[in-house]
Formats: sequence, C-alpha cells, structure tokens
Amino acid sequence: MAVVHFSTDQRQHTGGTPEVTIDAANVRDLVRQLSERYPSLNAHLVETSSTAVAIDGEIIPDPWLEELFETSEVHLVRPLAGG
Amino acid sequence: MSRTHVTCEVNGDAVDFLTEDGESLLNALRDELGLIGAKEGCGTGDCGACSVIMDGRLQCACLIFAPEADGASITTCEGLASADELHPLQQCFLEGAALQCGICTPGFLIAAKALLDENPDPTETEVRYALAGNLCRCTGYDKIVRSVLEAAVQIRTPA
Amino acid sequence: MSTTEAPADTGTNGNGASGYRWVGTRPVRHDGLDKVAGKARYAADLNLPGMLYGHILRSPHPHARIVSIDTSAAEAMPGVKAVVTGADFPEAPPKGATRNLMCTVIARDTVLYSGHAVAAVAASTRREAKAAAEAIEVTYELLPHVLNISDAMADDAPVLHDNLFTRGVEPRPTEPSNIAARTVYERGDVEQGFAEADIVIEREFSTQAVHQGYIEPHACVVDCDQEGKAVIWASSQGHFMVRSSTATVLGWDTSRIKVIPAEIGGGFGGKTTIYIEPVAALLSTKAGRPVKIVMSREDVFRATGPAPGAIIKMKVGARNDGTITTAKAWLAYENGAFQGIAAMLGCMCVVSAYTLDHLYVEGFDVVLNRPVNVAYRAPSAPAAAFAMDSVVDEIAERVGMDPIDLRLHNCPSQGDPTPYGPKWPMIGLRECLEAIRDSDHYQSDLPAGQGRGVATGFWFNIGEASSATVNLNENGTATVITGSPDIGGSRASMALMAAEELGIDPHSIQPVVGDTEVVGFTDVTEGSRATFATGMAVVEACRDLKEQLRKRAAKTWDCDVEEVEWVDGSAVHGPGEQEPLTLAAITGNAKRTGGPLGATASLNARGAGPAFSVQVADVSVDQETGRVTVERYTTAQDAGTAIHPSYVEGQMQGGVVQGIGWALNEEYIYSDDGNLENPGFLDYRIPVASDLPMIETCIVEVPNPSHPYGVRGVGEVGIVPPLPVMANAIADATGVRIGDLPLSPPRVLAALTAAES
Amino acid sequence: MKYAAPTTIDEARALLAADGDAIVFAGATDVVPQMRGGRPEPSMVVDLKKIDRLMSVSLDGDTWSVGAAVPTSVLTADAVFTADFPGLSEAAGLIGSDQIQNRCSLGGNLCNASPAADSVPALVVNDAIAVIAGGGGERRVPVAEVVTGPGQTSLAHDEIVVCFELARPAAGTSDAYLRLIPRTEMDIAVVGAGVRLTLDGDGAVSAATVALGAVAPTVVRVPAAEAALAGSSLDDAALAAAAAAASDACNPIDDKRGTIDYRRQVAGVLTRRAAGIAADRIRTRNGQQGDS
Repeated sequence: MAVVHFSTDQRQHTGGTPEVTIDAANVRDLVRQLSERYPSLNAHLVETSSTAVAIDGEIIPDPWLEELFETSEVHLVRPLAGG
Repeated sequence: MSRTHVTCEVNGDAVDFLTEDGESLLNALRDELGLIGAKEGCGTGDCGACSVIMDGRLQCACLIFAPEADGASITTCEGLASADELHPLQQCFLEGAALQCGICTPGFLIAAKALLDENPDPTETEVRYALAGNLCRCTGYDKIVRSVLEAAVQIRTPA
Repeated sequence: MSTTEAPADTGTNGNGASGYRWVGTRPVRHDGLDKVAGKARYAADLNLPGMLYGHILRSPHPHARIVSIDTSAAEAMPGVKAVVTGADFPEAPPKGATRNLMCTVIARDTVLYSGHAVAAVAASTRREAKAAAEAIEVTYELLPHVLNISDAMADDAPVLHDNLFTRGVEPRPTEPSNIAARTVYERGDVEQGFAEADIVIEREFSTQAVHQGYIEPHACVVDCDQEGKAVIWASSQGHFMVRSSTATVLGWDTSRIKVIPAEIGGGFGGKTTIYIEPVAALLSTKAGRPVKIVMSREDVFRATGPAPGAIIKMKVGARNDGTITTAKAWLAYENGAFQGIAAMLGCMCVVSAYTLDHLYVEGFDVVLNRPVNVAYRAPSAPAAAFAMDSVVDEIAERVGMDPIDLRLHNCPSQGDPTPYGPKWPMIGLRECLEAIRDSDHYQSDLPAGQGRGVATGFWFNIGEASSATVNLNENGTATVITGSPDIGGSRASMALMAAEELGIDPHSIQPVVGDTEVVGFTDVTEGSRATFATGMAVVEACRDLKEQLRKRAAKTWDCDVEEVEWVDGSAVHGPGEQEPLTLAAITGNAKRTGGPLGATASLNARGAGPAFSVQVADVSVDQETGRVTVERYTTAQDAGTAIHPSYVEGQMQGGVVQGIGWALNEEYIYSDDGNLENPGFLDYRIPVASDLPMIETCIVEVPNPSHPYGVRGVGEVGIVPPLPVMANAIADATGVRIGDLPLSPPRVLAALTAAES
Repeated sequence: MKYAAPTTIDEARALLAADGDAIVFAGATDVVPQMRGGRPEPSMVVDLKKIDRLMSVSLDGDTWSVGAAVPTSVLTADAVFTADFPGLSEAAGLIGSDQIQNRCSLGGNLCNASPAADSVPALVVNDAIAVIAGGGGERRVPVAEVVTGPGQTSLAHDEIVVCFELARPAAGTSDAYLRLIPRTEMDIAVVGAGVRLTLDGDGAVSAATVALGAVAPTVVRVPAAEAALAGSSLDDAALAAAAAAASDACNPIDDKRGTIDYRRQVAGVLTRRAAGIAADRIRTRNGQQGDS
C-alpha cells in the first residue's frame, strides 16, 4: 500500500486525480499497476526513459526494486542531473 | 620539415632541443623537455597557466616562440623546490589549501615567486593585482592570496 | 551548528569537530605535492611513443545541411595518418538522449551550431593536423537559425528537429517545434493567494548563457590496438561515463574500452559528458597509433556545454506582515541544440527556499542553434534564484522588513512540502539564515556609499552509484581505491573518513582514483555527490574491514569475536585479558591468520541531503560608469558535516566567485550570423584576483541523517545566491533594480540613466 | 614559418624587403593570439628584441628616447620616466597582466593599430614622435599620424618603428590616463582617455591636450575639450564642457565590449576625471617643490 501523488503534468494522464492508493510491494510493481490504470501515463513514464521516485521525501534514482510500505508517500519525479 | 636547434638553461640545467620555428616555448618545454608543469589554458596569454620566468621576467610561455629561448635562462614550476625542501610558496599552498583542481597552480606559484622576488612584503591588494594575469576557476582566489601572503612572511623571517 | 571563519588548524594531530578524531581536521591533501611540484599528470600531459595529434574541423555556420565533405586534399597532406567524418560513425537513432550524444560528438547530415564537429584528422604534429583539417572541403546548404529563446519559441521559427513535439502538453502537439518540453508544478490556488496578498510584485528577468570556464581544456589520449581494444586517458568527471558514452557513440561493447582517469583540471559540471574521446578512438583505430586530442580554448567556448540562458517571469504576492502568500512563475531555458532538462530543474528550484500554500510554476525547455547545454554547478538554480530572490528582496523593502527576517518568516522546515511535491527532509536553511544574520558582516554598519544585498540558494544534491575498495597493507597502512575523479580534494576527504573508521592517521592512508578495470562502477562526480556517496562506500568498506579485524584479533586471542572491540585503531579485548592489538600488528600477521585484509563496497547512495546557502555582499557602484565593486562578501552554507573544512570553504568560495562572475560580467555574445564573438578569456570575463575581496565563510553543520558522518555535499549550491545577491546589493546602493544579467558597466549605467530621466 | 632575430635595423629591414609576407614582432602579445584566432601564419616572424636601439631607454638632455620594443614593465619600473609621464607610465602598466607587460612594447601597441590601444592616447597627449627607419633613412612622425585605421598604419612594409621621442614636460605640466574596463585587469579598454595639462602659477590651465581611445577607428584628439580646459581654472563648468566635448568627439561602434551610448557617456566622465588627476599631480609636485 502506498499513496502516489501526481504532479500537475501527470494529472493530465490520470483524469485529474491528484493521488491514488496502490497496493504494491515495490516501485516496479507500482509502475506496472499505474500503467495499467492510466495507459497514457505509462507512455509518459517510458518516454522519460527512466523515472526516479521520491519516497517519503527522499529522491531515489533507479528505484525499481525499492520496497514500499503502507505509509509510503510516493512522488514520481524525473531523474536529476547535477554539476 | 626543418627544425631549429635551441640551447638554453632551464631550472639551472643546460639543455637543448629541436623545434619548429612557429612552435611555442610552452610546447617545447612540455614535449621536448618533458617539463609538464606549465599548462596551456588558453594559448593567448590570457590565463597565466603557462607562466615561466625567462631572463628574470615573468612571461607566458604560450606567447614565446620557442627559438626566442636560445641563450635564455628559464625557471619553471619544477625548478622551485630543492632536493629536500619545497619552496615556501609550495608549502604554503599545500597547507593553505590554495589549490583544488591544481591546473593553474604551477602558473600561480611562478607568478607569486616573481612578485616576492621583487616585493618581499606585498599588501593583499598588491598580491591580487600581481596575480591578476593568472586565472583560477576553483578557489575564488581567497586561499591563494592568503597563502602567498603567508609565504611572504616565512621568506622574510626564516625559521 | 558550528561556524568556521579562517583556517586555524592545518595540522594532522586530530582536532575534529563533533567528537571526531580526524573528520573535521585539515591535513595536507595527498595529491598536493605532485600538484605544487608540477608533476601531476593531466590528460594533455601524457605522451605515448608514436603518438599522433588529432584536430577537429568545426562548422562555421549555426545551422546548415552538410551537402558533401571532400577529405582527399587533407589525406594527401604531409604527416596525415587518418581522417574521419560523421559517415565513419554508426548511424544515430532518430531521437532521444543517445542521438543527442552521438550527434554532439560529430555532426551527421546537419550542423546545429557554429562549432559543431564535422570531421577530424590525425597527423604526426599538431601543426600538420591543423593544416590538414583546414584543407577538408565541406559544402554546406545554409538553413535559417535561431539564437535566442523568444525567436525559437515564435510560431514561425525555423525548427531544429522535425521530430520534436512538445512533451508535457496534452493533447500532444501535431506540429514539431523548438519547445522540447513543458513542466508544471502547482499547489493550492494562486488566484486565492493573490487575493490574500497586500502587495503583488510582477517582474521579468533574463540571464545569459555562461561557460563553466574550467582552466583545463578538454583533452584525451586514446590508444587502440589491433584486437579492437582501446585505452583512454581522459579528463572527465566520470571515467565510467566516458567508457559507456564512448562505447555508445562507437557502437562498441564496453569491454573493449578501458578508461584511465587523468588528473582533471576543473569541470564544474562541464565534464559530465564527452566530446572528443570517440573521435580520437576512431582516428587511433584507423591509424593504428595512439592519438591525442586537446581542445583549443576557442573550441571549448564554441563547442562545449555552456549553462543555459533563461527568461523568467515572476508574480509574487505577500501580506504586509511579510508572509508570502503565493508565487506564479513562468520560466523558459535555453537547451542548446538538443533537448535537455534545464527548465524542469529551474521549475523545481525557483521557489524552493520559501513555504507557499499556493504556487503555479510553468517551464519550457527550448532548443536553439547553440551548443548543447551541460550541467554547471547547481544547474538552472542560479537563474531561478535570481528571479525569486530579487522579487523577495523588493517585497522586504516594500513591507519594511529586514530581508533576512522576511526569509526566516517564510522558511520551510522538515516535513513541509517542497514545491515539486515530496516533503522536505532535515534541512539547514533556517540555520544558514541565522548564521548570516548573526555574522560579523551582517551585524556591521554598511560603509557610506555602499549597498548591501542578501539572497538564498537551494540545490538538491544527488546520490547515485559508488564503489570503493579498501586494502590494508602489511605495515598497517591502507589503500583506498574509489571510482570518483577528484575534482577538488575528494581524495583527502576519503582518507579522512577511512582514518576515522579505522582509527589510523589520514596520512597512513593512500587514496587512489582507480581506472575502470580496478574499481567497481561509480557514477560521475556531479551533484555534490563524491564525498557524500563515494564516502559512504568508503565507510561501508571500512566497517566491513573492522569486522574482519575483530575476527582476526579474536582468532589470535582464541576468544569470541563479541569480546573484541575496535577502539582508536586497535582491537581491544573487552574482558581486558589481552594487550590491545594495533591495526599494524594484525596486518603484519595477516598471512598467518587467514590472509590479506581487504573489503569492497558498492552501493546506490540514498538520502542525499538538500543543500542551502545564504550569502551577503556589500558593493559600491560607480554612478558615472556603472562599474560595480564587490567590497565585502560572506557566505553561509549547510555542509551537513565538513569532512575537510578547508576544502569545504574552498568549494563555498569558488562557487561564490563563479556566481559573481555570472552576475557581473560573464555572458555568451553571439553575432547575428550565429558565431560566438567572445570565445576566449579576454572577452569572456571570468573574475580575476584583483576583482574580489576575501570571501568569508560560515560553515553551517546540520548533519544529514542519511550519511554515516552527516555529509550533505557542498560542491554546488554556493553558485546560486550570488546572482540575486549582486542585484539586490546594487539596488540597495542605487535604488535601481535590474532584471537582466550580466550587471556589466554598460547595463548598469543604462539603467541608472533611464531611472534618472 | 621561419623565425629570425636580427641584431641591426638594416638586417631587419633587409629581411622584410626580401619577404613581403614577413612581419616584425616584439612581444607577440597580439600576433600570437591573432594567429590562434585564425590569422594566417606569415612566412617569417622577425624578432626585434635583439636590436639594441629598439631595446634601450635613454634621457638625452630634455628628450627621452624609448626603444620601440622595450617591454612596458621597464617603463613602469623607471622612476624618473614615470615622474615625467605618470599617465603614459600608467597606460603602459594597464596593458594586460604582468606577464604581458614583460613582453609588450609601445611600438607593438602602436603598430598593432587597435583603436583601443592603451598607450597611444597617452603618447599622443605628450606629443610623442615615432622615429621610423625606412628606405630613405629615418623619418620622424607624430604618433597620431602612424595609425590610419583599425589594423592599418602609414608604415611601408619594410619600415620599422625604432623608438619614440618625448620631450620632458615643461614646468607645471603633467598627464593622466584612465580607461574603463569591466574587470579590474586583463581587459581591452572600452573607453580610454589621456589628458595632459600645464598650469600656470595661479593654477589656471595654460595648455591642455586630450586624446581618446576605443571611441573611433583611431585615437581621437579632442580640440574642443582642450579649448574648454585651456584658460580655465578647472572649475566645474570647464570640466563639464570638456566632458561634453569629449563625448561629442566620439565616433564609436556597438560591439561586444560596449555600446555607442556607453562609450560616449563614459568618454566624458573619464576625460573629466583624468584632467582632475593631471591637475592634482601638478599641484602635488609644485607643493613638494615649494616645500623643499
């Protein structure tokens, strides 16, 4: 169980839904379920080539097998780059 | 391709090398003599990374045609330390963390030596203006200026 | 929190902060002697037997179709051993990051900026290579070009890529454009926020492209053999990146490539990508000889990543008590010739130093006929902070509040939402604001005729993958091998953390940056991550070693390992029946107790701590010439924990001065025909020593709970505040606010003159 | 490309006469960057630094002779020369870094023919004469007549500037040079202003010369500014009139270093300030002489 919060961009693909609760063991499972529920969001996720997530405030790149818990708050973000 | 034979003194050693006339002294030092301390940051005299002292004058080796060095006496960064001791400037740069990436460091050390040879007790402002021909992009100059001032004190008052 | 003003302790006797023995001390860096003696080897310093020199021919046009390339004259010239063009490289996919990388290294059908690589020559001497490259005949069909954001976003703009459709707009556009992506972050209701405000300030800002300005031009030596293997000596922020990127561009398997990191002469983000390595590799393969390519300074400016210019429109509302009720931002960032993420990052950063119930941030990534933009220290954040912190300063003035107090009043803390969604972890913005407020500088009276400005800066910091191997030597010393190129003293930090863990002197530790075949995969030194993430791997490996050392002691003493503690570099028998065994005693005996001792750790670092900086400057402005002089400058920055305070201060000071350069005089100047007019250090004016005062530092330490020593990473955020600091200080000195950078003498004087009339 | 280092002027001229593509250099501080920037390599570079006369500075009676190839750092370090021409010495000390000033020369700065050359306005206000060796022997030409346009001089291919002659300043005379650059060092002048004044015993200006750099294709003498200063007591009105005249005399361009408006505006400011500095120098010297 995790609460996924959608950004304004992403809400274009969720019919305006700002957040959704999903029963997923890890991020890969979460993304798979999101893609089924919101097919165009899938395109969005794939198009960005890799997606980072923030879980409980911590931005995690390459997060696919990251475990999720009932209280996890998830934001889908794009990977960052730095100097 | 004809090459010119150049004989000079570098860091106290009599040396000679062959060079194309249009080559810079910087490339001759680096490629023919293996003295890699002087760096090319711009090739146009704007960054000071290639600073050397030739015949008592601080100059950019990138602006010197290699044949000009014939008969000259040249000091590079490699000539600063003695066998068992670093030059006070080198020691102060190390202890004062006056270098980050280090690419500009040899040029700064030579420019600072030229300054202290002429003016053993410079003010901060004099140090800053004397080093204005040497670009550093890492440090913001703060620790370089402090280290040069500290080295000046040490040179004036040997332990 | 602790503050540090001037380096006091430069010894290695152990006087660390926060109860550490070594962490927080200032030993001489391990690679220092080679660097002051002129012995350190950078990529351009390497010469191999039989080595050739490569020279790259670049486009003189900003946008053109390559009709034909005739290399026959070049091939016939003396000393020429190999010539390559885009046709010699694998075909690029139609779009995406791989195409962008491949087409940046060498143009295929189209050149997209003046300076775009078109062909290359390897010859026996530099001069022969240059002459031959200039003899290559390229026929171009000129195409219309766009050089600035407004032109590129116009409906009738010439389009760079006919398969680029704006991402982030639904429904997806049917026509291609130069707008690569749109990003939106939104919370609450901005109109309600404006309704709640007593004052609303609306301003427009612009910044120009600036270069990272590292003093070492890009350089590499590549030696390809007859078995198809390549050894690359590279100047880069990440040699594993060089390996994978070179393999991608050449269509090679990575196992064909070994990359040896040379010392790197500065990067600041600019060396997080490649330009020349695949070209040298192909030339070397063709010639059967090693090839060196060193960029000229002009090529560095014309063809390597500047940081983007931007246009930002801000509308901010506030109540008379200083509460910022809402912010609305519109941002457009140059991306260079290929799509990037500059505007997205700008959107994430623009209001991050403030708590807002209502916000709407919209950003556009725009491609145009300039070189691809590349990360530069906290990419995109400086322009964003320039806009927001200029407006915030105006609000403080309007409501009659001290600018630090106003920022404290609106300061986010742990658990508050970030503008881009997630909640803030533990952050030190408040502590940085207080450090500046309490500083001698801020408490001092402003000298007559000067102006004072303050501003904040935010940067994420990032984690990523790192590996470290720590080997204990028989004499009790240790070798620490990591995969992070040392760009500003990180080897010393690695040694300090290993010293703290193992309990031995940092100078008993040799830190080494290993090549791609001796150490595990490590991401680029970027995002302020080396001391944070690679340091974490070093600590993990050392902790593994401490376990092994305890086991060896237990074996030696024939006791239970639980009875052995590791204290101050020695195994101590808990019950006290044995004399302690020093690390050297254990390693000296290691072969007889089970073999040599070593450990490796590889990890994805989690929990990079966000970084904040607050800065204050006093300036004087020559009202008749518009020249600005920085009289005094102080910066406070949250380091988490300063492992080597001297190099933390160095990062802070260096970032500040780069920011001052960006604010005052640095800019890319293009002629109408699309050529860069100032591709050299004479007219691209980075600050010189006489332009500056000392940069006073307050290291703030709000430890990052996700790092064993609390490290946040300090490399980047320092460059963010100087842009608004300078603008705010000039406004304080003159009463005139300027929204366009750089604040060069002509621009300042024009603004003063306009304000007078 | 060949390098030659003749030791006599005749030898140098013979090399030039034999090779229409050969060029002379002293410090190469302009020549090398130009070649890096795409200027074709000449067939020969003739180094003038081995010719004694071009490398010597001498004071003969009331006339200074400054070798055309003398590094400008030699001039700035020469206390007597600097006391006579503080403005010219300052201008010579503004050309690039210490590294550059140890190579660059007044001859090179003039013959490179950049509109922004720092030493030229300072030479012009001091009525410097260029001594030029050519086919018919030596000719003596006012410095202001050597440069004809950006990169262009009135010298024939085989002519060489040998030295500059400067009369020692008369009593009550001094000069000043100011330039505007965005940084504190290492830039090319956006505007340069040289002023020489002579004050009479009452502190009134009995003679004034004003020359501007970087505001027109060549250095500009500003007779209107000179007229405004002459006869005045350097009161605000006279200084303002001189500043306005200087601004009016500008014929600048918009380029990467500055705008037309900016150059006009600042030319006036620098002229006014330089006049003030020159006057202060005269008063200080008079004061010192009065004390002694």
